[in-house]
Amino acid sequence: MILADGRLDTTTLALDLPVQPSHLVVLLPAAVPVLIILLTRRSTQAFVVASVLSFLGLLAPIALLLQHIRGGAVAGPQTIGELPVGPGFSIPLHLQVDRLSVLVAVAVGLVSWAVQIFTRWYLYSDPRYRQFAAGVGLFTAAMQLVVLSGDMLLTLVGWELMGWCSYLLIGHESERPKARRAAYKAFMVTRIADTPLVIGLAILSLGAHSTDLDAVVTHWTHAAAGHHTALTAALLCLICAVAGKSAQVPFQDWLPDAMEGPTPASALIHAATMVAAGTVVLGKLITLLELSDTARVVLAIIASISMVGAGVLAFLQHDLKRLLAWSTVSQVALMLLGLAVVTPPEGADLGIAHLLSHAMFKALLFLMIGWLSVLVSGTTVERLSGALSKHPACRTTVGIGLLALAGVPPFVGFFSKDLIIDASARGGIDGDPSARIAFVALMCVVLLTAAYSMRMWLILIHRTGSQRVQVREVVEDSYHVEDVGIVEMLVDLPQVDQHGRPLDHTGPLPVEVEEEEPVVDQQPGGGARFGLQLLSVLSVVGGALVVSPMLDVDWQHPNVWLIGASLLLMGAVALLVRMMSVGTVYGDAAARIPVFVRASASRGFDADRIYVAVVRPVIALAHAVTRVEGLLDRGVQALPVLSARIARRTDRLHDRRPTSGLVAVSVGLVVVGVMGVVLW
Amino acid sequence: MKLTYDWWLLAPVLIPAVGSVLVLLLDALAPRLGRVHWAITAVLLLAGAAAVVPNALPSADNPRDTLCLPAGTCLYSLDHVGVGLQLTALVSGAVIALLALPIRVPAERAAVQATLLLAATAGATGVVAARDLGSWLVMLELATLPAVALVALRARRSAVDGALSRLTTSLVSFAITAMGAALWFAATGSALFTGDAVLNAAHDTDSRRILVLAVVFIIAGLAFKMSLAPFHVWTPEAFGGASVPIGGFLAVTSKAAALAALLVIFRGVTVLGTSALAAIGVLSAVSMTLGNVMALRERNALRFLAWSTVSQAGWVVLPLATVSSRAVRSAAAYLVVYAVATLVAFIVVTALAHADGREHATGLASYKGLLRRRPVLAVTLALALLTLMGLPPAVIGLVAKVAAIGPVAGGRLWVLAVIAAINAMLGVAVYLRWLRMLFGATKGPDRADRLHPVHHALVIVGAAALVVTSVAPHSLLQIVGR
Amino acid sequence: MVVVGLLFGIGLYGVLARRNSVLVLIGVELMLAAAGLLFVTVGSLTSDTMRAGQIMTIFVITIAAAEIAVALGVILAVFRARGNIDMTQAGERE
Amino acid sequence: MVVALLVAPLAPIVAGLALVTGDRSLRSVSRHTAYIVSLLATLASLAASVLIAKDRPVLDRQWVPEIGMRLHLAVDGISVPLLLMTAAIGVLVVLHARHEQPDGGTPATFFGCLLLVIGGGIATFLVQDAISFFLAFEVVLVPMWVLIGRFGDRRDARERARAAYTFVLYTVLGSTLMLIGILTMTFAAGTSDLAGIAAHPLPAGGQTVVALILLVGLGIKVPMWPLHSWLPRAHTVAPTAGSMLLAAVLLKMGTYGVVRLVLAPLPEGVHRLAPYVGALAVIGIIWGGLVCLVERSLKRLVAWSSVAHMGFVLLGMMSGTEIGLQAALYANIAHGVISALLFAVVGGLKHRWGDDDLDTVRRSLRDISPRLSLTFVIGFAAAMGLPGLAGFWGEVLAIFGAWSPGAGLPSRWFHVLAAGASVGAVLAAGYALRVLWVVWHGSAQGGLPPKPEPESDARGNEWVVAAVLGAAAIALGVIPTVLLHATADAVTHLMAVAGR
Repeated sequence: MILADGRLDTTTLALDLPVQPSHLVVLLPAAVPVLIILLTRRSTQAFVVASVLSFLGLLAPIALLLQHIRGGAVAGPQTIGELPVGPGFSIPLHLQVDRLSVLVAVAVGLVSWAVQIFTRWYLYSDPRYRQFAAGVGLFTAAMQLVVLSGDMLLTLVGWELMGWCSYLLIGHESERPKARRAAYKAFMVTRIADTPLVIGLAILSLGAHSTDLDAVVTHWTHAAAGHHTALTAALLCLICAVAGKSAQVPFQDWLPDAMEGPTPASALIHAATMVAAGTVVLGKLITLLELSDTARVVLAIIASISMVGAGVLAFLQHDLKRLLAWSTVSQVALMLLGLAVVTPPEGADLGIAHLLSHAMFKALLFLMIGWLSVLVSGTTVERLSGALSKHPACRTTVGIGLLALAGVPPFVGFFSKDLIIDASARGGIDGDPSARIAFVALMCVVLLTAAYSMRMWLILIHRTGSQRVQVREVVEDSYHVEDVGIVEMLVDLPQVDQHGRPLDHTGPLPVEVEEEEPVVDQQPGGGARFGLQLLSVLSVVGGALVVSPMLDVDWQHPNVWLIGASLLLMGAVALLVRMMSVGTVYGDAAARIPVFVRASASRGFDADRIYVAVVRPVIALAHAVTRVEGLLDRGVQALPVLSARIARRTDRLHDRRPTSGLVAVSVGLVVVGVMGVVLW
Repeated sequence: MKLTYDWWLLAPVLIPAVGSVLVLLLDALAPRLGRVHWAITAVLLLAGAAAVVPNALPSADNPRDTLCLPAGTCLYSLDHVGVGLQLTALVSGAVIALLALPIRVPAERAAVQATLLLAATAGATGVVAARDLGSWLVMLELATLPAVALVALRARRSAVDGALSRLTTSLVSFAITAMGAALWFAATGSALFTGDAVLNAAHDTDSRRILVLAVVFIIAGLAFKMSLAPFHVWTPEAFGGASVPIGGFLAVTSKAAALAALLVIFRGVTVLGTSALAAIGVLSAVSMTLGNVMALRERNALRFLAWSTVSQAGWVVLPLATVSSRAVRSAAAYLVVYAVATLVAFIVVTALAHADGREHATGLASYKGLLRRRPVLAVTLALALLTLMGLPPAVIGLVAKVAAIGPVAGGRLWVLAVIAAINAMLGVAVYLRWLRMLFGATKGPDRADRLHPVHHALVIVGAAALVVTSVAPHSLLQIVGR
Repeated sequence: MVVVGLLFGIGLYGVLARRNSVLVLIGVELMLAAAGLLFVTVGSLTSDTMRAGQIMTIFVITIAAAEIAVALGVILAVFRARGNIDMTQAGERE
Repeated sequence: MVVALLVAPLAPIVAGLALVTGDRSLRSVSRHTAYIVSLLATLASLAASVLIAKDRPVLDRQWVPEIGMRLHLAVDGISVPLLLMTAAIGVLVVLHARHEQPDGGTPATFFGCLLLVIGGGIATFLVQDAISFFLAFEVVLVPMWVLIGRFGDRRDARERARAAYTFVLYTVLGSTLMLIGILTMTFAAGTSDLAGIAAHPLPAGGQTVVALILLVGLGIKVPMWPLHSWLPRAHTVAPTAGSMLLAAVLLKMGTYGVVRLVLAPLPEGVHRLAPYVGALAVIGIIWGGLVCLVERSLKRLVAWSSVAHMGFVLLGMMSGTEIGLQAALYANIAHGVISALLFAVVGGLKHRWGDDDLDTVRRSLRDISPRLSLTFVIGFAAAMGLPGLAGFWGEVLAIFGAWSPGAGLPSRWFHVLAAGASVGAVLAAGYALRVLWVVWHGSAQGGLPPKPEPESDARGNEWVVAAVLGAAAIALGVIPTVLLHATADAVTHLMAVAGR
């Protein structure tokens, strides 16, 4: 019909309609929750809605991409019109379509589509599938909004919405206190980190008298010389918020806990949406970031610390899903470094490039681990050990994912990571402090990544383990699983079989299992599998992206020596891990590490305690305030009593004698007289 | 010397005065007529009110003078405010008479009471327009003394005590007033309340001082009659002691008289500064607060009303703390509204007292569940209380409050204004106590005797009056002129 | 003037200090007398056409007489009601 | 058209009076009749309000010349949204009252009082004359007192009476102070017309005092921080419908009064007081948030959250900028919708649970009653200022406005205030999530989610009310431009007048 009224310019694909593809990118996912809540009552209907819309939601950014390539895309389409808040200030609330944002949008669409389809199988018999699907849709919409927004406030909208959606998804299984707490923690930590965000945005946009991104950037690039401190302050505020959303130090701890959520949710959060948002936003403001060295150094330090620390933690995790979570932390830190070390000519492309590649392989890995966890009903080492050797179907995809994660050429992870390393190396040689910090950290993290990827792989293919775990009760129902902390499990390893690790979502309930054994959905539906294969293919060949004109990164002359050295080191580390793993029960290399280290590692080195310690005084303050309030209120309530007492007092004066009346009269006379004379 | 007479103008004063004599004669001729006297009284007073009406017409020139000396100064001048006050006094007197009508008293006493009532009303009517010291004093006392006698004429001990306390204080206050008058005379050297005399006095310092002293004395004396704190002590006694209608008389008619007297002085004083007026402000603040606080814990309905009159008196004189003709009008307006509301309250109380027996009507607790037993009475009483509170739906009360605070706020007397605000709050607390009784479960035996038809009619009329004035406040306020 | 002040003071004192109602009345009388005296003196000092001073005095005295009449009546009632005329005991048995 | 001006306020008031007096004194009115009558009345006034909003008629004639009170009814951009909201909420409240009618009095009395409050609110937003504004302000008092004192929570009679008293006395004090301020300005300006008052400002010195008096008086109604202690009591005790009205209508009268009587006519005074009032507002925000973190009674908690939200409104007004004022007006409406929604839902829960104690362990609401839980979540998400819902724009823009205060205001101090406000926003998230954690997720342990129990879920009127309010909250959040455009011109004009 669009063709019918000839509004479509076939050469540039320019579309002369009020609704642009850029709008659809946001609107289609947003329509998912609306339609699901309004129309559907049963899971199947919900699935139809979700799958269709999310597929369209994938097509829309692709269309946008084509448009952009052909040059027919509208640069800044309006959304709901400008907010009238007076002459001195403009809030256009428009979108912004540029190279990078389009790319990211495509990635987001892809991941969310895969997740939507996979979820149906994963949450097959979940009574709350509808809510979950709706949540995923909203989540995607929010992320797309952040990606495409060309307005500070609009970014804020998407930003906060994502936090909320993460709350919904993580708390999906709200029957388990652990899930409730994880959800609460995730939202609160990010929200607290966002406190400065509004202020930062206020500084930036009020300075520019507009919340339009371009206006802000241009204004500050000119005014930077004058108001350097203001700019730095604003950027630091933003960086704080970013650190919160991307789970960087010191806000890192919410992300591993978020593993309480169903695995598809984790895939969505980690791969494309929430944690990556920080990179996107900073990428939009990269020009300002380059202006303030302080901000960049701070960013570099934060990123480096969390990168290395997360790598170590990842290696020590006993729960492979948490391992992936920590690896996400370190990978996101990598992206941020990619932004921190940039040197003026090249923009945010490094970070974005890694964002894209990370999106692909991390989504792949999470979905696979979800698949496996359903098969072996658990994500701990005990459960997953030898899973691949039992289910060879998954072997290749998982392998691809891990190789990409480790950054082995020619997988996508290699290119994006290597580019960042090159840049930091170059920057370090030029004497950029942040680049120096980054380079050291990067070197460590390359090795760490190799180590934990290798470890995970070894665990998964561990043969003896697979025999050991042959006997296993049928898929359990997580609603009857009580939460048992990792630590307890670690302490009593022997009775592995009746440990109560909650698996992350149930297949069919035991009853159904009875009639249809072996479980029907040993593997997801065709769509889901196709999605997985697509992801894996992309993570193989995705590296080609850097060559494409979409990203202008300096890939022509890589630093060959550097690459070679790092590859050698990675190989060495891999060997080391292999040797460590030999002869352990589950082929877990980390088993060599003393238990208490692993225990505290699986608690994320007790960062949680610190959070609690931070919160406690606030609660104490609240109690104090309530007490004061009580006093205040009692004071108010005491007034009537007081007046009654006064009345009683005065009543004594009025003993019903005439003489007292006379006394009063004379007193009054005197009073009045005095007043009359004095006030004369 | 030669005086001009305008009988129509004097009629409102003369009718009751003559009437009192008539009633006495009648009683002498045909004793034991009982309540006929009351009927006559009411008719006479209403006639007086009717005689006032022509002056109230906007067409009437203002002020209207009579008893003019050749020199041109008049001893009797009546302006719109005066008209309003006269109407209030007369109508309230009439209503009181009607209220007293069905209550059985020893027949020989009825005549006396009726006489006294008429006399007092005549005084109240006269003092409004008096413009020279002599008639002013006489009229004032004419308005006061009979009231004392009225209280005294109940043979109940409480009444005697009330009468005694009221008597003694009234004597003293009269003495003070007289002294004040004398001083005034000494200061101004003329017996007229004219501005120029005051001005002459104000120029010379020591006469000025005397003048201030005079004003102070007079205010003190009048404060007693308005039962402003701290001259209020007699009030609860008298109210508690007197029969219910007489309480109403004290609350309304004599207050009108006192305010009228005060206004007469006030007109004279306005030309010199705010010294004495600050005194008025303080008095009003004190009595507002005291009255409210005391009423907060009063359990007897009559004494409750007594205290409420004390605080309301404070509201009445509140505007007078500022010097302006607007203040005079506002005070009068508030008084009129107050009079209507209080009268209605007294009507209801009397009706109940007459129907359910006095003790049963004077305890606040006995009003529990009145809404269930006698909805009409309850609604009427509620309206009256709301008017005194100054809360909608009784718009008229709110308007009155606005009128009272207006000059104060206009004069930027912040302290006084804030005190007034606090007292508005206290007042609401006070009257809500009673209002709450009306709702809620009924207590005790539900002995609903029939109301006397007169009372019933009066209740209806009162309710109607409140409703009408609430819908169109203008109709009531215009009688004090604009 | 001095006399006036003196009379008034004495009267007030009498009113306040005395317990016997009659004496209180006398005190009031004194005060009124003071007022009257003041009127007369001022009236004689200032020569006005209406002889206001004297007239006022007469007024005052008349009213005073009326007051006293009522007062005595009341006091009589009190006496009847309660064997004495001691004001401080009034209202104690309420 | 002028008829509409009269119908809008009078239809509910007359009907209400008729119900209150007609009941018992003539013949007792059945519950159904009362419901139908009030529904018709509110619908009529809603229609009238829509007409008024469409083509702005004006009615201006003499009423009580003695006190210079005119009958001047008209609307402008600032009052139109409030007017429409009040009328709409009125209809919803009547619907809800049909569903949940507390005992303690006859239905007719209950509906009558509701109608009176609604009518008073509408009148307040219609009148353009300061003194009749005061009159309309007072109209709501007595009915609200009856609503709280008689139809309130049946469990504790003493607490009920005390709450009712506290409410009335506080409010009377506030409104009388307001009256003083009004009369002063009227006296100075020679007219009691709002525009006229704004046109003849007082000298600067007097302005401060008058502004102080007015702000204290209106601050009680808003409520501003140290003067708020009547609010939680009243809300906790009041019946659901009463709470909805209290939050959605009465509080708005306070803020509206601030705009009309303080911001417009007393620029200098406001300018001098703004830093202090702003500080109080921020204290209120944080104070309310903190109390909510540990409050046990759910209704109380919602009440406290309104204290915090009104803090945002005040802050926006005090920032002295157009963006701040816009934000304040927006947050005003938003709070009306949100709190009405919350009270409707929470009242329903209290009705079902018998109490509203958060410490009792319950199954998760999301499983037991999906509809309630949906609206519940929307309400609290909006309360914490989540974007896409009503609360967001007001709060963010208020912070923006506070960060760049109007000319001459101490900008450093206002920076501090803005930071405090954003901390308050985090607190809001804290308590909202706490409530969701306990109620929506359910504090009960483990087990399969039970099948939804239809009888425990919202049905009929209750569901309609909750759904409409929830939809309104979302609509406001998604399309803020409509409302902002409605107020924009009036705000610009006001700033121009005040800026002279």
